[in-house]
Formats: sequence, C-alpha cells, structure tokens
Amino acid sequence: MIGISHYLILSGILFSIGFMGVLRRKNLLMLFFATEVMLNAVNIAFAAIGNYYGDLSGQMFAFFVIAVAASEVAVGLGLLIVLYKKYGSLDLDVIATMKG
Amino acid sequence: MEHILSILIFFPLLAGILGFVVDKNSAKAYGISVAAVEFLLSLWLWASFDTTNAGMQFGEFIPLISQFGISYNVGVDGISLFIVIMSALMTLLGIILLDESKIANMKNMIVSLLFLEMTMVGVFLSLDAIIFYLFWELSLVPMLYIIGAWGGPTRVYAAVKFFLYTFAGSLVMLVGLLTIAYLYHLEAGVWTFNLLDWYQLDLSVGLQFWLFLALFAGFAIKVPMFPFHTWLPHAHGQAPTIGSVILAAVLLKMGTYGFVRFSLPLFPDASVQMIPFILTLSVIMVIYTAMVAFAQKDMKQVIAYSSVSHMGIIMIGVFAMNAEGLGGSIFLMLSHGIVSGALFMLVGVIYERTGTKIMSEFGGLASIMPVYATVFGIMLMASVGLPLTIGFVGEFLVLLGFYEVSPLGTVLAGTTIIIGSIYMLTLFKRSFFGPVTNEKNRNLKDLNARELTALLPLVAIVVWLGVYPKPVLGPIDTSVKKLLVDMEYKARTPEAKETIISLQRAKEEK
Amino acid sequence: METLVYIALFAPFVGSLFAGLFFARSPKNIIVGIVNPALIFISFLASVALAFHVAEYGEVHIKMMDWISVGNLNIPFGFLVDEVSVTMMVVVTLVSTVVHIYSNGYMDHDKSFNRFFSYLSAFVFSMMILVMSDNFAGLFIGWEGVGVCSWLLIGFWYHKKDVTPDINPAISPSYAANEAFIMNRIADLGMLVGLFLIYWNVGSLQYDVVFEKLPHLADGLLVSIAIALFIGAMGKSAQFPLHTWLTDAMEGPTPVSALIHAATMVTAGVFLVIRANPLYSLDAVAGVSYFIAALGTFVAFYAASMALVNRDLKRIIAYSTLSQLGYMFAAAGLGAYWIALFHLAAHAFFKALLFLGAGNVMHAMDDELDLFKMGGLKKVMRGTYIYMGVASLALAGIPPLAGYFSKDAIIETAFNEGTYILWFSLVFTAGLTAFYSFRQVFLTFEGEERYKKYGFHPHEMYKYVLVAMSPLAILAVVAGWFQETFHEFIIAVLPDYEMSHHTHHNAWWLGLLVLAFAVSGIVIAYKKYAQKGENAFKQDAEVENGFLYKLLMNQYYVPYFYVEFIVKPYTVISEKFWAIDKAVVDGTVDMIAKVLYRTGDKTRTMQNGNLSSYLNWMGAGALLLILAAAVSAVMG
Amino acid sequence: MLEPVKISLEALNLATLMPMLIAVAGGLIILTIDLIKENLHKSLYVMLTVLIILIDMGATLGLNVNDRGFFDVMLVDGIAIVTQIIILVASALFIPLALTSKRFHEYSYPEFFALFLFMLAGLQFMVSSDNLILIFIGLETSSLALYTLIALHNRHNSFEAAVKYFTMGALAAGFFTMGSAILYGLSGSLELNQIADALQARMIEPGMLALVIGGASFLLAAFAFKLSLFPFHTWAPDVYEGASAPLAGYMSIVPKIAAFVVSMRIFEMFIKLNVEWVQTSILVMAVITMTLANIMALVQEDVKRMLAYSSISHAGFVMAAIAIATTKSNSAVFLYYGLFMFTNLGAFAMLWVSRHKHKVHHARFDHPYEKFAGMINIMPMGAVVMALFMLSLAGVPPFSVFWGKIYIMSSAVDVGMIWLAIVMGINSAISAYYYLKLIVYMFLKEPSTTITEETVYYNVSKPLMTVLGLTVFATVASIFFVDPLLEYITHMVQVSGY
Repeated sequence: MIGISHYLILSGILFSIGFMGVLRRKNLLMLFFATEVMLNAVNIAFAAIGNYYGDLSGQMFAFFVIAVAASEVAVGLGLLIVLYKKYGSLDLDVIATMKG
Repeated sequence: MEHILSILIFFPLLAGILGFVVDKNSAKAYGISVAAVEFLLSLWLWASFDTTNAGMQFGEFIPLISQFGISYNVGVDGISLFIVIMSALMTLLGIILLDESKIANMKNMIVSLLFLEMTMVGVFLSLDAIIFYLFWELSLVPMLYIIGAWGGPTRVYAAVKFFLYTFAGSLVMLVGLLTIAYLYHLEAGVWTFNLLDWYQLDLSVGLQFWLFLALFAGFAIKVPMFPFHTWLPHAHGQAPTIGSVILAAVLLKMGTYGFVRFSLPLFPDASVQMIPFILTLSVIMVIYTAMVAFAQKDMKQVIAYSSVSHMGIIMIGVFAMNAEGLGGSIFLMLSHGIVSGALFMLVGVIYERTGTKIMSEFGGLASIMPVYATVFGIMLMASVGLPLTIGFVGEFLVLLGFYEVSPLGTVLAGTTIIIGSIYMLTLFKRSFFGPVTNEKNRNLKDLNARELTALLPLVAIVVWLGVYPKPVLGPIDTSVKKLLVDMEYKARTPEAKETIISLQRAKEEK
Repeated sequence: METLVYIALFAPFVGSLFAGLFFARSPKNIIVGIVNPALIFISFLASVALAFHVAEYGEVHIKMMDWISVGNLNIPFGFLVDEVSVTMMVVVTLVSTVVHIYSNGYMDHDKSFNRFFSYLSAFVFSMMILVMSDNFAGLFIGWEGVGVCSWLLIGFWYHKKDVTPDINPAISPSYAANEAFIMNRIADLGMLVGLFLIYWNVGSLQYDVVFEKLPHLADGLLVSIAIALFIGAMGKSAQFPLHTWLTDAMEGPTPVSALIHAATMVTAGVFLVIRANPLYSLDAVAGVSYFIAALGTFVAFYAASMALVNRDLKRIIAYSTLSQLGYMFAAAGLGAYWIALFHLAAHAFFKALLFLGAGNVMHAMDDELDLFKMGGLKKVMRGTYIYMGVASLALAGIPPLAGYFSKDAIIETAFNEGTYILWFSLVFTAGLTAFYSFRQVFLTFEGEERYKKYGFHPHEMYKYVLVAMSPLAILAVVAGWFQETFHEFIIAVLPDYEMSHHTHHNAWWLGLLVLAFAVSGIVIAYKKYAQKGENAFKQDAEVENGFLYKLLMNQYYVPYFYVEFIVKPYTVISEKFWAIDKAVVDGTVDMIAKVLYRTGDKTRTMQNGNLSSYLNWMGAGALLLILAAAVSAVMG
Repeated sequence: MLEPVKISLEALNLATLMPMLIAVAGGLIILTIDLIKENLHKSLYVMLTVLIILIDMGATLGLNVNDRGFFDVMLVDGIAIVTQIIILVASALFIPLALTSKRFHEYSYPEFFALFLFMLAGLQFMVSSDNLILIFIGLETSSLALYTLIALHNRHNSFEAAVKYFTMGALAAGFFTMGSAILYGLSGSLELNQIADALQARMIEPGMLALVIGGASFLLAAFAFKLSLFPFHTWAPDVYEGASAPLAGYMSIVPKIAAFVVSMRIFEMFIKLNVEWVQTSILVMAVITMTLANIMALVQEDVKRMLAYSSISHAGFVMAAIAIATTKSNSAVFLYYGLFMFTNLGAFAMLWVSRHKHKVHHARFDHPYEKFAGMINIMPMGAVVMALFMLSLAGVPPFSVFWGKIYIMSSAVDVGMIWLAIVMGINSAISAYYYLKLIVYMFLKEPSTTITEETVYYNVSKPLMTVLGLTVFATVASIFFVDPLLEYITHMVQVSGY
C-alpha cells in the first residue's frame, strides 16, 4: 500500500534532484527545467497532503503552483531568448558582466 | 524676550539659507552682519540673564515626537550661557578674519559657517537628548565641508577622518541615550528625552557605569581624549584658519560640555568611580601630547597638540567634583576657546603671508612684525596660564579643585605649566626670536586692520577676564553649585557622597 | 593712605602702558626716558611716605576688588602694607628709580629704547604686586608677572642668534630667557601645590587667616606646605639645583641684571620665606627651616667657588648674587628673618651698584665681558672704579660699609644657633667673596692695560648717570649704620632675633675673624691681579688645565648634566612620542579602517557575477539554515 | 458531490478586493487604450497610472481595519493598510520619473505601465492576506512583472539582471512552496492563523520542533532572498545595476516592504510559538547582512552599485526589527521604510537625473563617483540635494532615516539587545564612509574638465524636479511629521495584533 510517506519521500527526492540541478547546471535552459522539477516535487507533496487531510486547499495550491510555473516558463523563456540574442550563448559563465 | 534661545539657534540657519541668494562679493559683509547680530543677541541674552538663578532659564518646550518623548526643549544656565556667547563671538571674529582674496567661493564658506553656528549654539542650548544629539551630529557636516573644501593637501583624508571618528563615537553615545530613555520609561512609564526629567532618574551603580562608558565614547572622541585624539592633528593640520579656530574654540568644548551636562548629573556614582580612569587618561593627555607638541615642526600642529593637552586639564576639572574645579574647568573651556582660537588665527595670519607654517622657515619675526609678535606673545602667555590673563584663572581653579581629589594627579597634571611653557616658548623662540634667517620673510607686513579687528577684541577679553573674571565666574559658580548639590543628592554610594563636595556640606562642616 | 598705596602700586604700571602703548613703534623717545623714571620715583616717594605712615600707625590693609570667587574660594585684589612689605617697596622703587635713570644712558643707542622702559616699568609693577599682596594668590600673580618681565628682559636682544655653549654658555638671550622662565615654572608648580594645600586645609589664601590657623594644622601637613612653598622660593631665588638660569640670565641688558637679577626679583624667594615666617618658625617645620639654612649656606659657598675662576664680568657678579642669596636663606632658615631682610635690602643697594658699574665698563668696552681683556681702566673710568670699589668693599663686608653689618649678623646668627659647620662655611665663603670681588675689580681697573692690545677705546659713562648712581653708592656705605633703627622698625611684624649672651661675648673675635678672612681675600687678590710690570697677572695654563679649575669653570658640570640628562632625553622622548602617536595611536585607527576596506575588497569576490555561483550561495545558505535547524532541533 | 456553494455577495466583502481590482482594471484600461490608438505619448500613460494609483490609494484608505473578505483569504489588517499606503506612495513617486527629458526605451511601451499596475496588484494581494496560496500568487505575480520591467530597460545589463533575478526567484519560489508544504503537512491548513493554532496544539509532540524549524528555514530562505539577506543577497547589486535607476530605487522599497510584512506575519508566528531558532537565525542573518553589505559598499566604484549595497544593509537593519518582534519594533519597520522610501527614491532619482543614454563616464558604469566630482561648482542645488540624501541615509539627524534608525535601535534596547543596537550604531558609522565618499566627490574634489552642467543635468525635467522636491522636502522636514506618522503606524500595528 502506498501511503502518504511514500509520496512525501518521492517529493523530497524530486525536490533534491531539482535543487541539485539548480546548483550544478550551467546552462540556463537546464536551470529552468530544474526549477520546474522542484516546483513539481512540491506539487506532489501538496496533493498527497491534501488527500491525507481530506482538504482541498492543498490541491488548490498545487494548481496555483502549476499556473505560476507556466507563467514563469513564459517569462523565463522570453528572457532566455533575448539573452541568447545578445550573448549568443546560454552558458552562465559567459553571462557574467556585472560583478564586484 | 520669550523666544530668545530659539532665535539664537535659528537665526543663523535662516540667514544661512537666505545667504545662498547673496552675491558672492558681498558674502563676507553679509556674514559679518549676521554673525554680529547673533553676537549681539547672545549679549542680550547675557544682559537679561538672571545671574542669581541657578536653574534653566528662557526655557522653551515644544513636543515634536510626543509618542517617543522627543521634544524641542531648550534652556540656558550659567554653564552654557558663556559658551554660547563665545561661539557667537568666535564665529564673528573668524568671519572678520577671512581674507576675501584668499578664500575661493566665499559664499559657500559663509553659508557653512552660519550653519555651523546654528549647530554649535543648538548643542549648548538643547535640553533634550535627541535634539542635543541632532545638533551634535549636524555640526560635523559644515565642518567637514570647511576642512575638506578649503584645507591643505590631505584635507579630504583629514575631513573624512574627523567626521567618521566622531560619528562612530557618537553613535555609541546614541545607544546610551536610548538606553537611558528606556530606563526612564521603565521607571516612570513615559517616554522622554528631556534632560531635566532624566536628572530625576535613579540608576543602579552598575547601570551608571555602562551608560557612562557609552556616553564616554561620544564625548571622549570629541574632546578629544587620549587615545582618541589622533583625528585632531589631522583636522587642524589641514583645516583653513577659520576651521581650526572654530574647531578648537567651540567644537571641542562640546565634548567637555557633554560630560558636564550629561555624565556628571546622570551618573554621579559612576563619575566618581571613573575618576582614576579619567585622571589617567587626562594626565597622559596633558603630558604626552605636550611632549608631542614639543616635537612638532609645524607651528599649527604645536597649537593643535597643545589644544589636546589643555583639554586634558579641562577634563580633570570636570571630574574634580567640587565647585572650584568644575567652575574652573568651565571657565577654562571659555579661555581655551578664546586663546587657542586666537593662536590659530595668528598662525593663519602668517600662513596667509608666507604659505608655510613650518617653524624653521621663520625666525626673527619679532623684529619684522612687532605687533604680530606682541599679540602672539600675549596669547602665548595666556596659553601657559600667566596670572592676570584669562588662561590662569581656569587652570588655577581646576588644579586647585582637583587637588582635593588627587594630590598626585594634580602634581602630574600640573606639569602642564612647565611643559606647556616648554613647547610654547620653544615655538616662540624658533619663530620670533633670533636673526631673520629667511630672506623671504624680510618684507612681511605687520598685522593689517582686518586682522587687528579680529584679534584685538580677543586680546581685550584675555586681559579683561584675567583681571576681572567675576561677571563670568559668578553665574558659572551659581549653576555649578546647583549641579553639585543635585549630584550629591542623587549619589548612592558613600564614596560618591564623600567625594562630591557640594556647598551644603562645606557649610555644614563650618 | 589708600591713595598712596595705589600711587605706589600703579605709577609703574602707568609708566609701562605709557611707554608700551604710545611709543611702542616709534624710535627712541626722550619723553619716555624722563616720564618713566619720574613715575617710578613717584612710586618711591609714595613708598617712603607709606613707610613713615606704617612706622607711625601700623599696617595699611586695603581691598581693591574681588578677583576670583568660586565655590568657597575667594581671592580679592587686596594689599597689605606693613613693615616687611614697605621695606621691600622702598628698596624696589629706590633701586628701580636709579636703574631707570641709568638705563637712559645705558640704552642710549638701542633702537628698542621705549620697549625697554615699558618692560622695566612692568617689572616694577609686578614686583610691587608681589610684595604688597595680602594673599598668596596675589603674591603668585606678582611672582609670575616678574617671571614674564624677566623673560622679556633677558631676551630683550632677541635678535641675537644661537651659538654653541663653548662660545657663550647661555647660547643666546632668547635661549637664556626661556631657560629662566621654564626653570621658574618648575618651582612655581611647587608653589602652586603649596597654595592648594593651604586652601584645602585652611579655606583661604589670605595671609592673616592662614597664619592664624596654621598652628592648628597637622605636622605632616605643615611640613608639606613649607616644602612646597620653599620649592617655589628656590626657583625664583635660584637656589641649587634650580640655579643655572641666573648666570645665563646675564644675557639681558645690564640694568636688568642689576634690578631684576640682583636687587629685587631674585630676592622674592627670600621675601616669601620671610613673609611666611609664622609658618617657618613653627616647631613642626624646624627641619625644613634647617634645611633652608643648610641649602642657603651650601649655595653661598658653591656659588662663590664658581665665581673664583670665572672670567666674565657679569657672571661673577651673578655668582656673587647667588652666594648672597644663600646668606639670606641661611639667615631666614635659622629664624633671623629680620636679619635676612636687612641683608636683602643692603645687598640690593651694593649689588645693584656693582652691576651698574659693570654696565659702565661694558658700555665703555663695547659690550666686552672678558676680564682678561681689560685691566688698568681706572685711568679712564675713575668714577666707575670708585663705585665698584665701594660696592665690592660692601660686598666683602669691610666695615663700616653696609655689607659688614648685614652679613656679619648672619654669620653671627649661625654661630648663635650652634650650627658651627654652617657658621664656618659662611665665614670661609666671606673670604672667598672678598677674593673674587676684588679679583674682578683689580682685573678690570688695575694692572696692565690689556685692552689696548685688543683695540678698545674705553670712555667714562655720562655724568648724569654717574650722579644717578650716587644714591646707591651712598646707601652701600651708610645703610649698615641704620641697623638698629631698622631693627626697631621691623620687629613690629617679624619675630625678633636676639643673640645669646654667649654670642655677645664672642662677638668681637667673631667679627675680627670674618674681617680677617675678608681682608686676606682682598690682599691675595691684590697680590695676584693688581700688579703691573713683571708681577703683572698672566694666565697660568697649568692652573687652567687643573681638574679643580675646570670643574669650577664648567659650573660643576651641572648645566652639562641638565643638557645631557634632561634636555636631550626630553627632546628624544618627545620625538619618540610623536612617532608613536603617528604610528601606533593613529595607526590603530587607520588600521581599523584599512582592515574594513580590505575585508570589503576580499568579500566582493563572492559577487563574481556568475549566476551559478549566486545560486550556489543561495543553496548553501538554505542548506546551512536547514542544517542549523536540524542541529538546533537535536540540541533543543 | 460537492455542495452548491451559497455565498452572499456581502459575505464575500468585495471591498477588500477593491484596491487590487482598481490596479488590475487600470492596467487593462491602459492596454485597451493602446489597442485603440497606438503611439500615444508616454505622458498620457504616466498620468493615467498616477491617477489609478491615486484612486487605488483612495480605496485603500477607505478599507475597514481588520476586515476579512473573499472566502476569508483576504485579511485587511492594520499592517496591510499601512504597507499598501507605503507601496502606493512610492509608486506615485516612482511613475513620474518616466517623464525624463531624454527618451528611454521602456516608457514608450504602454505595457510597461500595465505591467507595473499588475505588479502593484500582486504586491497588494501579497500583503493583505494570511493565506499562503494568496501570498504565493501575489508574490509571483509581482515578481514576474518586475522581472519583465527590469528587462524592458533593454540593455545588455538589464537582461542579465532580469535573468539573474528570475532564476534565483524561481529557486526562491521553490523554497517558499516547499516551506508551505511542510507547514501544510504539519497543520493541515494554509491559513497562517490556523497553522499557528494547529502547531501550538502539536508543539509538544516529539520531533515536531525539528519539522517546524525545517519548514521555517525554507520560508526564511525564500524571504531572505526577497529581502536580500546574506547569503541570499547576491542578486541585488547586479539587478540594481542592471535596472534603470528609478526602478532600482523602487525595488529597494516596495517589494521589500511587502516581503517584510509577510515575514512579519510568518516569522513572528514562529517567534510567538517560542521557536527561538527563528529569532536567532534572523538576527544572525540581519547582522551579517548589514555588516557585510556595508563593507562591500565601501569598495564600490559606482554610486548606483554602492546604493544597492546600502539598500541591502538597510534591509538587514530592518530585518533585525522583525526578529525583535515587539509592537515597537514592528512599528519601526514601517516608520523606517516610510522614511527611507523618500530618501532612497530621491537618491536614485538624482542618479536618474544625471543619467546618460550612453556610458560616457566609464566603460561599465553609468554613475561612477568621478562623474559627481566637483558637482557643487557645476550645479550647487543638485549637489546639496544629493548630499542631503546621503546624510539622511547615513543616519545624520534630523533627516528622515535617522528617526527610523533610532526607533529600531531603541526597540532593540528595550528588549535588552544592547549589543544589537551597538552593532547597528557601528554599522551606521561604517556606512557613513561611503555616503561621505560621494559627498567628498561632490563637494571637495575638483570637477573634471569634461563635466559641465549639460552633462550632469542631462536627463532633467520638470516632473523629475517635482519628485525630487517632494522627496527632499520629506527628507528634511521629517522631524515635523514623524510624530503623526508614528502614531498612525503604531495604532495600525497594534490593532493588527503585532
């Protein structure tokens, strides 16, 4: 029987994977993916907990997260494209003119 | 005249703001007239001052931030009265001494000076800790500008150092003030920064100790006490004459005044407890800086270090805990203001003529500029505390008063009359005596009318208050006695009660 | 009487202002030369009138106004004219008058003629305050005032440049002036401490109050007060070890030396001890008093010994002054205050005369001071020779001149007290005194005319100057005759001092002994220095290379010691302190700033612009938070 | 089967939504106008936006205190109202800065203003709710709009800034949601007040504290990012540098005060639950933030970047007040920001006034210190105004920031954290150095020969002068309005139960 803890563990693992992705990836696109993974990990947790409590608000949160993630992707990709045009690269080591 | 204190504070501010409009070439005349009016106002204040009243007079009270207990609260007593008058006087004379041909951007200078005057007068008149702090901090700004804009080669370093050092110390002081307010709040249930209310506050000895230290940080740097004095030589070394004059004459007094106004009455026990500490620092200040002064090559630095040395004597007087020493130290604040101000003016005079302040460049000035040498000599004698000059009265009283607290300390501090004369006479000998060594100096002009106008009043005061200090000492004495009575009443520990000699006890003994 | 007091006091002040304010910038003005002596003379007349008044009606005590009044301290400008102060007043104004007139001639060609008179009159004013004040603070005003005037006058020729000590031991007038001022300040600190002690234990600085309460104070306290005040006196009166300034002070114009450094100011210390006689005659401070006497005796001998070999006309007289001050202190220390005062007065007359005579010689010799370059001057300067001879006789204590009476009394006192070592030292010193005085006189006026070799063209002083000096000469002769009158006059305020029967019995041979010493001193001097021709005086290289000669010539190496062990270390330490101030005290402050700044520079590397590392920072932060959370949860 | 939802319109209490609705509607109106007629001058949009903000302000002021509405997710308590007022005032001061004399790319798009208004709505949602979902939505809406606004400046740096901000923001969003999920799992609710009750009941359970702290750390990480606390602050300097000066100034005020309110709601809940760890870590972060940012600001060569660090430092200052968690310290947060707003906006506006279209002074920076050298001789008024702002930021009385500073320091003293007050004092002293540095350049250095009034006053216009005038006035005259302001704020904070 798959219980809440399994879901939560899955969520935790996914979150960690996303987190590691954020930390390790140097490509901006991959970075965006990693954040999406993190958000989705949380979604699983919300859905599971909502189900556990029999409460709708968890799932509501999950829906909103999905919506926000979608708009994030929209904005993010937009920025990414402009950036690519300017720099010709998506490597984070290149996009580092401001420092100090 | 109900609002004379507010007028005294804000008239220079208003005049300063309006001064932006005044034409460049008339700026000096404008400055003189404003400063003269301010000086006359301060004299009027003296005239209408009730010399028999020891408490605060001409008080004004307007709540500003009532929820936090901050109010515009000013008043004057015998302790602050004369410092205010001196501030106004030194500003006036300083402006008179300004050389229009040498000072670029005279208008900015005048405006800054007028702002500075506001802050100086404000510091000495405020009775609300936050308003005091406000003026205290604000005074840094015009001074920063004056040093930084018209100073010597490393003026920016000196100006910034002056600002930051003082600023850092006063922020610690601010924490102390906030703590006192909080303690008062605990005790009385209301927030107030009113100093007169604070005087009622009864603090434990431990608290007094820490609060004393917090305030000490602010005041000691301003005084400046050893080892926090190093900003001063830089500031003086770089500042233009007017800047040094005001700095030495008035700004330094803010520190000692702070001790008198805050530390003593608020923390009588801690003050008594701290006497050895203060004494140690002061004695080092007196001897060490006097010796450093002796080593200087630059005339102005000698005067700068001598300032520190003399401030040490003032500090000792503040902690003498008897009317003689405390009154003497307040008088010494005035006399130090007049004398060191005048000495800086004099150095400025020769610097304007020759473009140098290095003593070895001079020699034999006495034969070229006899009047200059005479005025310098008089100020020098006042500086070394010759009787019948203004310098003696304060120094004598301070040492006399402090003898009761610590004979050994007094002897050590009293060496000031020896080493003080060593560096001063050496300075005078190197610059004024001997043959004329530098041919360039042979055609120097003696003091001109402008310089004499600025200096002769000071000479007159030096002699007048040296011979007849009573009109000034009287009100000071009255207020100081009240302060001591309050302190003794407030003191908790028997040692403090023992040390503080208020008049009451002296009478009882008799 | 008040008016007279004020006239006596303020006439010199008016003179000083008159010369100082109106003529400061003008060249020599004869009006100054007339008005100033006249004003001093008026002061003298007033003093004399007061003296008669005091003799008749007792002391005059007036209060002019309040000076300082703070707390319980109340110092008025009050003046007390009693027998002691009026004696001083008369002496001071008398000598001053003569010196003022004399200066007209001496400073004839000086471009700062007016300034000189201004200073000189200011000095008289200060001296009057010193002696007339009715309290210690007022005395201190005068005390410092004369110090400043002395500074101004020693350094009067400030334009002279510094030279090495082997050319001129005083280096330069301005140097000597500073030295004098600073040394006096050292003593002044002691004096101040004395005042503080008095104030805190008596509650007043008024003489009458203080002296009334003194006997009730603790012994230790009294001793402290006595020591402190005497330290003050040691400075002004140039007692060992604060004596070196006095010889260097000879850099000042000779009238100054006569007035300030012989007749008046240097006796202020003696005056103080006499003034404070109620203190010093207390049993509790007998030790201090004895020390004063001993020190005085020592200085009398010590100074005289240095005078034996010196070649400098003025320095010899300066040493002799020192020596005579020692005599005065000896008397005062032994309790013979009135004798001390008497010697003070007599000494003032003949020593001033001696100095003024020396001034004449200098004037004639173009300011040359080396005795070995003089000789045989009696031909051209007969008047001066007589004056200096009389003064020297008085100094040597040859009857019936003034010095005989006063000095003899002191020596007798020492005998009377049973302090035979002091007594013998004083007797012996009297012999030395006679020797060096006449060594000087003979080297100057008798013997070969060595000056010709050096191309000098000496000439006698103006007539009127010589006439002006005559009062001093007369007094140097006759002053001693009034010993008894003075005695009666003065014991109204000073404790009487009577010799015991034993001393009375021995008085005749005591006197003869002293006289014998003195006469033999003169005779030796004559033999050695006054001959002409073959026996004429020649410098003896063997003697001059001897240890003793060198020791004396170098003033026992005391100035050398001061330079090496005080002046130089002080300078070095000052420089060190300055270096420390810059490097350590200021350096710490700058260091704090620098450390902050460098930390900023280091820290900004974390801001490397790379998003990936930013994210890592964030991640690290989050992990750290969570880690801390875990730790704190486990701990908690 | 779900029950049919029966809710009366009154119970929804739509009035609580009015301010946000006005902002959203305003944004839509602007877009509509653009649809109808293109290429209208920016001044139209600016004035429209200002009008909308004013109406919004009216609606905000009309709100009832401590009102709930819209399924009880809206919570219009005192602090919500105060924050919205601060946000709106700042916005009203910000928008006219678009009316520069030189043309700048972003303002020609009506979308800029629409986005701005949407952002405003998002922020208003964020502050007036204690529901984590709504807070999240508000936060993200405003952030997404903000990223775009930054990018609209259309420069190399702006894109870089936007991307950095965006990516880190996304990570922070992950933290926020994770933290919320943990709290949700522990309490079964997403309403802060219910969470508090539930946690209170379960606090004694073993292991509970660890989980609560875990959730708190995620939330703390998320808000530390938003508030630019160390080590989550790294975006701030770059983003401020990349964004246009007014926007940078705006960012240093508005999103931060919004985040502060939310932090206050969330973290003080923990503090009241006696989770000491939260308080400690906030304090540690605050102290490190203010110190480190100060130290880094010392070495900056560019005024804007310096101001960015200074803003970080100020945020650290205020964050400490959150940790203190008394009514006084909470009031101090609003007082501080209410006063800081004028000064900081003014300072950034001064940079904006002197902004060139191209980087004429420095290869990288728009506002290197050298640019301001000798300004007192070229444009005295400008120099004096800038100096006033700098002094105010340094905490020199009687200028505005000083009052906020002492109020925070005083509240630290009140709870016995004198060390904190002293740290704040020392930090103020350090910060004075870099503020002074600018003053030194302006007043004490000789102007370089290439600088004339023209080059410095490049971008000036009447509206900018007006905004500057207002901010200067507020900075200088603050002593006279601190009293009513403080009274109002304290009242509002008190009724909100903080």
